Amino acid sequence: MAHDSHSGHHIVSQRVLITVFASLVALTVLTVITAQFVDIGVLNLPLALSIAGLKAMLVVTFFMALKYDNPMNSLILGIGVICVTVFLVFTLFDTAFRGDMPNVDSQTISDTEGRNLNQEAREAREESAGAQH
Amino acid sequence: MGDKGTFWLPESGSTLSPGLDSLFYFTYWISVVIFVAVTVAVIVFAIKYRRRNDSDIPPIVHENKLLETAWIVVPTILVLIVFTWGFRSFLKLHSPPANAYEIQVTAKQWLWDYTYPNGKTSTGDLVVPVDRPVRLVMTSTDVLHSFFVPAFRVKQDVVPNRYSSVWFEATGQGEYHILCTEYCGTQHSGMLGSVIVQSAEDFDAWLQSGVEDMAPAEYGALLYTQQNCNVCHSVDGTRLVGPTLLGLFGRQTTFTDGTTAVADENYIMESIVNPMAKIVEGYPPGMPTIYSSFDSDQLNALVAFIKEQQ
Amino acid sequence: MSATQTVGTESGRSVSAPVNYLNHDKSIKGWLYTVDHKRIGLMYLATVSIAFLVAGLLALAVRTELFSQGRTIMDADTYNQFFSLHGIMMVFLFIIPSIPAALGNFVMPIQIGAKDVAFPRLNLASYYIFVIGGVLAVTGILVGQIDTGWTFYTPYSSRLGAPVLFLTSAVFIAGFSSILTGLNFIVTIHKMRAPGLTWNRLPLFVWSIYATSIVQVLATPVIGITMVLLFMEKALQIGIFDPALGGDPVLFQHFFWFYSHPAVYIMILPAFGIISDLIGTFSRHEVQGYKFVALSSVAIAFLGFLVWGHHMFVSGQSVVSSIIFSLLTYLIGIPTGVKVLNWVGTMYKGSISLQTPMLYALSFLILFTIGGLTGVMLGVLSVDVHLHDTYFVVAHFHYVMMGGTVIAALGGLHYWWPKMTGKMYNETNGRIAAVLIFIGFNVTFFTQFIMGSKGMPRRYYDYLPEFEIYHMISTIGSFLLAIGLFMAAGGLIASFWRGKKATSNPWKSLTLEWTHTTSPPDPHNFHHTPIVTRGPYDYHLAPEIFGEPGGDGAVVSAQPDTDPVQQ
Amino acid sequence: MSEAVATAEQIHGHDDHPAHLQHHFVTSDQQFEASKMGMWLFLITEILLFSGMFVAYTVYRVWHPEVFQGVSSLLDWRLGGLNTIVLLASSFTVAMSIHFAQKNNQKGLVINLVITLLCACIFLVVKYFEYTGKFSHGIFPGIAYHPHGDYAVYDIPYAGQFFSIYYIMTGIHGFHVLVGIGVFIWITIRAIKGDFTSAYYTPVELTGLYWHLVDIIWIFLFPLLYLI
Repeated sequence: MAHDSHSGHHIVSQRVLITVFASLVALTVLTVITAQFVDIGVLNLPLALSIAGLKAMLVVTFFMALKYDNPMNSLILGIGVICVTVFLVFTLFDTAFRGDMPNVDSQTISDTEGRNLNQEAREAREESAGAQH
Repeated sequence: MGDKGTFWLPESGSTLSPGLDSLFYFTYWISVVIFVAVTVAVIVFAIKYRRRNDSDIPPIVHENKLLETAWIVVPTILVLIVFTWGFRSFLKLHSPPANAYEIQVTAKQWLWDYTYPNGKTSTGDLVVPVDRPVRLVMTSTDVLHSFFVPAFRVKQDVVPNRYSSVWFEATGQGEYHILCTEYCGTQHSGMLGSVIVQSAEDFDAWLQSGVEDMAPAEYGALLYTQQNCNVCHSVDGTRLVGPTLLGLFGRQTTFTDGTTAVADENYIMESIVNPMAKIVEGYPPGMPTIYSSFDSDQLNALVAFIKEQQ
Repeated sequence: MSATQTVGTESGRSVSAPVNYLNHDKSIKGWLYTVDHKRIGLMYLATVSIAFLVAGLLALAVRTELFSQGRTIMDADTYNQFFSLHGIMMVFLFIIPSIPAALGNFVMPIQIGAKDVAFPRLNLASYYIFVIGGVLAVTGILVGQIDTGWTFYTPYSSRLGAPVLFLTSAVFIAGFSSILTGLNFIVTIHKMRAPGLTWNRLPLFVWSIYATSIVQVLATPVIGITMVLLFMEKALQIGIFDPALGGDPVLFQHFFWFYSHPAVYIMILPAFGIISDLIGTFSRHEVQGYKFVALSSVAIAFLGFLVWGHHMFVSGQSVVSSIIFSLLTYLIGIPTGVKVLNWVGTMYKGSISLQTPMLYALSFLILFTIGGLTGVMLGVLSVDVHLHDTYFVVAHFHYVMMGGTVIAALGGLHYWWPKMTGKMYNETNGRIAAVLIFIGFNVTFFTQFIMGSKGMPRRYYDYLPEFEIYHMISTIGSFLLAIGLFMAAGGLIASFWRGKKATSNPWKSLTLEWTHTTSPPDPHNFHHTPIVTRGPYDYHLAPEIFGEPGGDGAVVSAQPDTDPVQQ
Repeated sequence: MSEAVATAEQIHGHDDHPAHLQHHFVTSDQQFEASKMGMWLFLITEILLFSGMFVAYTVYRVWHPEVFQGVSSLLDWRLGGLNTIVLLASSFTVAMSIHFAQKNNQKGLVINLVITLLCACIFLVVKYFEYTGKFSHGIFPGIAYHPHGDYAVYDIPYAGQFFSIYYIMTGIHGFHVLVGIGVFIWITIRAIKGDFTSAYYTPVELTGLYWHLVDIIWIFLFPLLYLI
């Protein structure tokens, strides 16, 4: 067979697993502290996401043993991640650049369905006039 | 209106049409050339190289690198030309002149409402001046619709809770179709209207005119088409979404709750203003409540019109 | 050809009715619980044929209604439901599973020299999940009126009653089946190839199934989550897609087309594979630019994820977005165009036999070229503004989906029919049907290009008087097309009783399903795993097939239509 | 192909087939690799399934950043943090159980699987208390969002969207945890019966991969929903 690879059977040592677990817990604590108690303005979001990304990398590399696995599986994961990125970025090409028109004020919206919209939804719509733009 | 267009395209009625038509025909003729080349090759090869002997093994043909490269390079250049051209005219479609005359459009199932800057409104027929850029600011009250005037080559989805816009400058007086091209329910194909292009003077006169001097039944007939009553209620006895108006006045009508009534003026008025009050047996409770805002003149006119349908 | 010889002798000599996958276990249970990819393929074939028949009859009803202005045979609500159901069933229950799940399941494992797919039980599970999806869809249809079109645009769809819940669940579940099939095929192609069957010796059908599977795995989950969100929008009013609740209907369109544009490649890529195999076989020529045709399928699969916004040029998405999507759309046009050149080039100086499958392949070349070129026209930003949501678009995607995929599927079905059933269909009937389908199809849909560009919107129950003549011609064409399709189906079905027994290799093809298995194949495909020593279209290296000196041409008779097992 | 006399069976031999090897595979390794690749492919479909919700989250966050920042403080980061640690721990024990399976350590394998199972249950219990706590304050998804009492100040536009996304994301994630629990019960029973050895532990490996993905999804959900 073309793929008689034994790479899938690599045994990850206990020490590595414990170290990774400890780092993951440490990173969790770090992300809570930086997000809840340190205000660095617009940087909070990218920082939290970077920490999450780092944690995910650790899990993928060691717990899921991708480091020792058939590279094909890394490629599969990579393609999946690229696809998600494309989905996100290309949708944002639209939603983030739409604002050439102001939004409708809610008076023009009549509920032809006769649906029982409760008060907060109505307010939400009114707010949309200002907020969405 | 008639069929004044070319074989492929409808008549041209706006300043946007000629540019777009030449782009259409440019891509069209390139496509024709490519298509003919492929088809001729297929037919010629199929005849010329047909199998003559069952154990025939043809010689190996090495790929013609030059031909392949050409087949990649030439189409690439062509599509880049087409893209750039389309891109520029697309921007034009999205850049209304600053001095454009602005009309508000509201789409609902299944009609178009227009409000002019001076507060005048119309339904179905959009009256615009010739040789003057007009910008429509559109929204919908229910589901998605799409505003399409084939002769002007413009189309734009109309989205609830959001404004979208479209602009055009009509080049000739006349009447052009407005079609809805985003599926919106039962009478999607009946959601029609017309753009009526008038000279600047006629348009101004129309804008100032009232409806006071019309006879009630005449005004009612106008409302019947303008408000798209005709989409759901025929006057010739045909069964549409709602009951026909033919012979309605004085008819004994049975409702879904089992009661009956003779259709008189009050019943008709109630049915327009509060359509859910009595539902005629065998018909869905589908009439929109948007007509509750009719004033007494309009209601009288409609009742007078319906009375005449015998 | 020793392996072929082995198969022929071992399975056929001593017994009068040799064991094959059809006759080794004839019980109902033997079919319902089977994990044999060939039987599962046939079960898929039967199921999608039913879907095709129903959806096709709906199309005929729609065309009949449009024959004249105003009411012809049904009212507006019925018409709207009919065109919606036609679209939903054709897309989700027929075209998407047709070639990959039916023909792919049967042919692909044999073409790569495997005994079965990598996960046979998962394969059976996929089939039953698909059936559940189909049953749910039918339930939704019976429960109530679905008239959203196959695109389910919000807020129209999210305000519809209970039936939309059934339909979204059905699409979600059918999608799950599609994911599992794709996953199964990718692993099969990676891990189960016979010794010597390197990537550049894979038949192009396998390549195209591989590319299709990638799209199935990557795109289908998104329609899944879209359907979940649409379900929630209806059930809990979550306000993501419904503008009345603060949601954004255009966002729904992004979600929908992120799946549904790649889904177009799920539909058309397998057709590319079939056409490559057919043109190679019936021209007896190596497919020109084999590597390009193979790799461009995979490239198209990935590029297909970058262009979904070209369905939304007039939806109200940002101008920036439209421009980016338009440019990327052209990138995908170029490799597709080169494929057409390669197919035509394959015929050059070949030895062309115009048997039924080849007639379908040639139809495909012509129809798909029209479909592709009109696609380029629709990709032009400003021209699309005029053509969007008109019959021009309807005609375009029917040229691609029907003129492309369905025609290719018919070609493939005729090509592999002897292998699947062991019977030859009537060649004359097959050819007449192919020609009739070609004519009927063009009459039906070419007129739609004309009325579309003149401004006839799609999904219209009624229309303006100037379009009546086009609609009449189109409806007449659709009946011609239907006659052709029934003739083709009749010819295939009649072969069960009247067809001659098929030889193991009636077309003298070089791929493993022809050279190394009987017709129909053994339950385990091969008695011994074949070892592959040449490419799939190396006709010049296969003198044994054509009875030239040095080969044992007697193994496979030089005359088609004779019984292989009696040799 | 006249020279192609040899067949794959002759190369690989046909005799010593272990019990777990299915007939259509030639070697155990081929079967293991195929299963693992299949699992990875399944995992990316899961990633793409969640991607839709992440896109919805991003789009609405870009449109209404202040709303999302404001109402995310309604979620208790302590409970979210606790659940994060619980899931990380379970991921760790799954990795350990595979480690022990590879070393033929039956006891280590079972103990670690049981701990994983417990962690998964703890996660759902915490989630249950979070949900009921929110419900009691009228914090529901979408149109039903109507906080009262102390939370009435959070009755702001688009908060309903945030909680729609919150409930759907954590709900589907919770469903995955539930499925994971079911699979772990099955795996643990098989492990106790001694089905797994260093030569064959594919189900443990595959379940582990699935479980790690569930963990990774949560790693992203936690900061996005609870923290920022």
